[in-house]
Amino acid sequence: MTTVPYNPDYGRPARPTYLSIAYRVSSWLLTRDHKRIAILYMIAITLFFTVGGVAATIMRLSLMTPDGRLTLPETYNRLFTIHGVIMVWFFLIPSIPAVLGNFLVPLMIGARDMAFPRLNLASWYLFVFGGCFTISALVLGGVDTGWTFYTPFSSSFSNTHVVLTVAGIFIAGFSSILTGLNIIITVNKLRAPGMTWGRLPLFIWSNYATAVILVLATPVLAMTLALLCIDRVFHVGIFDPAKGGDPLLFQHLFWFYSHPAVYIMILPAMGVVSELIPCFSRHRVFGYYFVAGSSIAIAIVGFLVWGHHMFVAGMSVYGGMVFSFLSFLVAVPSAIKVFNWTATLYRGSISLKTPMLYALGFIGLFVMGGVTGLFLAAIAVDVHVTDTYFVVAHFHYIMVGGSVMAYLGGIHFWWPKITGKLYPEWAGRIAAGIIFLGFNLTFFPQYVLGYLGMPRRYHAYPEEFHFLNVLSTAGASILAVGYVLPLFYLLWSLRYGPDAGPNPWKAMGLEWTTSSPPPPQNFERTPIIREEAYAYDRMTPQGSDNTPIIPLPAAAGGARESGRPGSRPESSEWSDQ
Amino acid sequence: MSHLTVFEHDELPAEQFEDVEQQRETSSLGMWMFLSTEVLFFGVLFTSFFVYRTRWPEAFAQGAKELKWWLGATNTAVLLGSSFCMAMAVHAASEADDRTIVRWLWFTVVLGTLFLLIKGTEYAIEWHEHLVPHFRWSPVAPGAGEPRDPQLPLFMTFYFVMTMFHALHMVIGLGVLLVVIVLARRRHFTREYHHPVEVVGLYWHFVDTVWVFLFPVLYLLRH
Amino acid sequence: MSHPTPRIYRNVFAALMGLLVLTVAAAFLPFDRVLPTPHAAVWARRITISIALTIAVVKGLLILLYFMHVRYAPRATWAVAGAGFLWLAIMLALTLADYLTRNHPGIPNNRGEPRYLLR
Amino acid sequence: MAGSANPFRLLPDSASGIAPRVDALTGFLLLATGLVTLIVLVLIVTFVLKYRRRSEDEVPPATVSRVSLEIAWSAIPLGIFMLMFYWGAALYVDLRRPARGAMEINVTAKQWMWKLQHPGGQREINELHVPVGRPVKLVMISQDVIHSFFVPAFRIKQDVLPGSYTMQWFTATRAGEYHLFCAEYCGTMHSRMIGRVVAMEPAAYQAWLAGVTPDEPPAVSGARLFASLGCAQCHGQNGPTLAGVYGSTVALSDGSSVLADENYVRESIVNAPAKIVAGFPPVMPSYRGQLTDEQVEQLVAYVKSLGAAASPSATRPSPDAAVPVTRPVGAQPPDHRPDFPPARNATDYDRPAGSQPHP
Repeated sequence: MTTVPYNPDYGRPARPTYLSIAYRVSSWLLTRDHKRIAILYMIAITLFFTVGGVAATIMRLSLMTPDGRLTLPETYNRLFTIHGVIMVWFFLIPSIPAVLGNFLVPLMIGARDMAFPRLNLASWYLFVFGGCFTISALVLGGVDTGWTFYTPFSSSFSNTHVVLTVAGIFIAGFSSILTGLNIIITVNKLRAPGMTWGRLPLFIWSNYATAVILVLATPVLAMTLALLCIDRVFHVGIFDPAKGGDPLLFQHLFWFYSHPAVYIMILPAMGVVSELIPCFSRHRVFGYYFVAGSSIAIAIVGFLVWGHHMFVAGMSVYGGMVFSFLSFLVAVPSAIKVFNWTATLYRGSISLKTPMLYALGFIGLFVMGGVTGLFLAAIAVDVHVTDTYFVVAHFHYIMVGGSVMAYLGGIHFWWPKITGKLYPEWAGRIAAGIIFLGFNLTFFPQYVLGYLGMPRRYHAYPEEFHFLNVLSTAGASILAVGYVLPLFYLLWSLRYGPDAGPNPWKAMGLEWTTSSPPPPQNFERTPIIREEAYAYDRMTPQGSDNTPIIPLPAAAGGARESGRPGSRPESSEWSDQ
Repeated sequence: MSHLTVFEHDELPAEQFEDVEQQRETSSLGMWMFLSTEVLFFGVLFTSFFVYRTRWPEAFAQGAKELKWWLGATNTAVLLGSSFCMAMAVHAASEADDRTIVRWLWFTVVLGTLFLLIKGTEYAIEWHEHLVPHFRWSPVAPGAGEPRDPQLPLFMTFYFVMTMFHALHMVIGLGVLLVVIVLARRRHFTREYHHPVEVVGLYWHFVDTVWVFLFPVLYLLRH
Repeated sequence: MSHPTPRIYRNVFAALMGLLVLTVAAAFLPFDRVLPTPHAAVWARRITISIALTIAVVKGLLILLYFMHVRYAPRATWAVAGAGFLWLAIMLALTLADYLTRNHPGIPNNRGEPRYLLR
Repeated sequence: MAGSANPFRLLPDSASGIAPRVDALTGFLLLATGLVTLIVLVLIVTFVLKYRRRSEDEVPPATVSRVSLEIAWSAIPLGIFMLMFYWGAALYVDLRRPARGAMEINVTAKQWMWKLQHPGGQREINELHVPVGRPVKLVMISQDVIHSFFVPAFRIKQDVLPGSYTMQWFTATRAGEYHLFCAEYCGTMHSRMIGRVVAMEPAAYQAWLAGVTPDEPPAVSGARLFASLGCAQCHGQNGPTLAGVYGSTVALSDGSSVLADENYVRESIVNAPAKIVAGFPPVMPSYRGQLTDEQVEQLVAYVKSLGAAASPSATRPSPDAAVPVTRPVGAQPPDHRPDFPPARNATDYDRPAGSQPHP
């Protein structure tokens, strides 16, 4: 006699999920559900990624010839500026915190929603409103100052749409502050009972550290850009040396934000990898407290090191040494993380599904990107390689090789939870392979170009750099193909993909204990957590019929003990929203 | 939870909170996070001010002498007074005594407006004395006064940027205070549920703290 | 007690007013004429700025602790309030570290000669 | 560009004294980080192959987190990083401390061209001829935006700021023609703002120097300007004497002491009230806006030619601010420092020739 496994939903009408609860456009544009806001963000940043990617492709094509015949110098300058601005502020910074973070933070800590859902929606509208400013600046003629807006070029000499672009970034900055504020308050205040700080998944730890940076660094950028606009419009000489100002002050204030900003881009990626590695090696993370602690350490020490962008800019010798010393300190937590991931793989049962391919690709590329950071921290080498393609290769290895790979890995890993559908595994693996190959072919030659001395932001270059640039352009075309593939098969899976059960990867974590896609209020009953974050070693062998391999936390049945007076009575039926 | 009207008072906290106490703590922590961003927002101005003060000490000392310290002092007193009234309003809110809440809030708004008026007259005096860089500036004090330091426009730029950003925050604060007065008049607050008044109080006290630092840095560093 | 009483508010307000008068008075002390050292102007500048800033910090703390109830708030509020000002201190310290050591004659080497580093 | 045609080279030419030392540090960094990267990649590949998942229900043994291992792989990298920091910083100090008697060349960066002037007055556009083996110090200023003087073969780079002089120095060791790039984005033709640095044997350099019709040396035109502007009235008698001031340490009226380099002289001319010498009333008018950068450079050259201290470190730091310190080189040091041997000539304080750290 076949035993029918107990199915809590047997006999009840299919529960509506956060997708099937309402279909009107206003239910999407006026939603306060963190899951829908995450999807709105995903759509917005995919569009911005396309714009930035097109700009990058044209740049690479123009660099195929030493004299850059494809584009005029003015066009090339506008291309690399808009590529930088869009990719940094409108793709990388919101990519993981706003998409995966918004979707997963409440799910992973057992909350119903973010602490301030209305602010969360306002954050998306600010993001799109800021994006409109920047895209309108691009359409009206672009801006040619580089994404760093160095004065006095941006404040007195550039006659392009600087103020319009800067206004767009100023507004998008508030969107970042609101996202960061939401994540911090949610993790502080809305954790399910039993979810102590030591049991938080590492994705939450890294998004918490990122949120701290988002909240504490972005206002400095907002005011710095405001001062730039005041100086540009009224010529009062805040940064204009002819009137007593100092261009270096702008660089100090800009990099005080922009270096922590690169940690905003990489920390959530580390969080995603800290989730993927344990799941696909079925191992508890090696040294949980050290990996969590290193996220916080990166967030704090990251604020002390901005001077290494200005070693040759005219800073004093002693100032340079102070920043060089601190820059070497900030490299230690990243090293700890990489060693801990590698140790997690030891004696695990590793399955190379697509998310794991992206995670392993991340470790490889992040290590190569990170160690070249040491070259840039040693001042004597930095004098030679700063402002060359060595720096371009360094930050692309970390941002594209690290952050974008981890973002794609996270999208593939949580796609069943977000959409309830499984994507075709073979297509995912091919795309991951193409991206890894194309990426290395694009950016490794740029390390050599950089040490040979080819400066960055050059529209035309001497003849001897020609071969390596052609190699890099070839790699860029492969990378472009690699990025387009996931778009197709993921959208295809929406319609034709098989239904994914609550836990297709047999992963640990609160988000896998609820149905996929989850109901509007995330959990039928607020779960109670009784064990550590990655209890893979307590998994029980399970039948093959896809029933959840892990014992459901007692939440499924347990009532809440600690109901405080005036607290919400347990609402068994969900509320329409 | 479909709120029928925006201000409909209900015992239940917003649907994502366990209970009212948690919602109160969360909203004040949220406001404190926002105030930290404001600290850094003004911090950039203070950092730039001190950097340029180390480069041009004489110009910044002469600038401090140009400003009317007694106007600044009265403004500080006015703002401290309004902060005191705000604190009394928050205390009254915790006792759910609607009439006194409205009375103290009105005092706060009046003192806040007085601050802006005094600031306005100060700007008018500076406009009259040709001290506004880029718009109306003369290298020599009007009426055959002694020549001004070539770097004085830089000091005046920081004076105007810092005080105008502060005034902007004052105006926002006054607007929110008026909303809270409307709420209080409709007996919206109870002994448990009065955290909107507290949150606005936090914001108002912070704006006062910014001025507490702005006043000595701009007006009193006369050497 | 979880909340300060009106009496505490009145005392704090009086203290703030007193400190206001104190800081204005301190700004007019003639340090540059009184100090014995030949560089009176510089020391006067340093003393007035330190007095003005300490009094401002004391006033700010009074407002923070009593008017904004930080003294009676949970530890999380202390951390958040402290973080803002700590990060401001980081920005000030490291930026001025660069500006104050520019054109510095340099740490003398073992024979007492300054190193004369370029900028 | 000699030897640069072949596209498969990995290292640029090494043609300055500092270049081999920078390449040595880069080599060490490459070795250390390459080793660690290799170890991590090999470990990952072996783990993935050795412990691949056999069956869907396989539950591997639990990981045991060992704190000792954690401490090890954070302390050891920290130690290696400190070594890298020290090596980089030490090399940086040598990069920023010019050798004695360097030949000073005025560089002016303008939007999308380099203008250079030799001490003898010869002017060059986008080209710099330097003798091999002789230290060359570049005194650079920009007339509009921030540029950056970058010669890959010499491993030197320094941003050129519009408001004040920035300086860098090098010693060419191999004759040849090398690239000169502008490394800081400066506008539309940023990629056209390039040139070449020609290092020549001293004999060939002298021949080239003779062949160029020199302009009036900056010091001479500076002297003419000095007289015409009436600077001599103050700086002749009661004002601070300018003989031997360049390169010495000047005590200012606010008690701090500053090295009298080009920036100090420029600052005193353009923003006069900024740095007043101790013991003198602040009466010097500010010439900002009245002098072009060219004229300021000539005045600076003139001040330098007034019996400049043989080397920046020739005169000792001023022991007491009350006594005006601007005295000619070699003058008797104040007697209350008996332990310090009196300097009879400028080179007394130079390091013995042998120990000269040949950069």
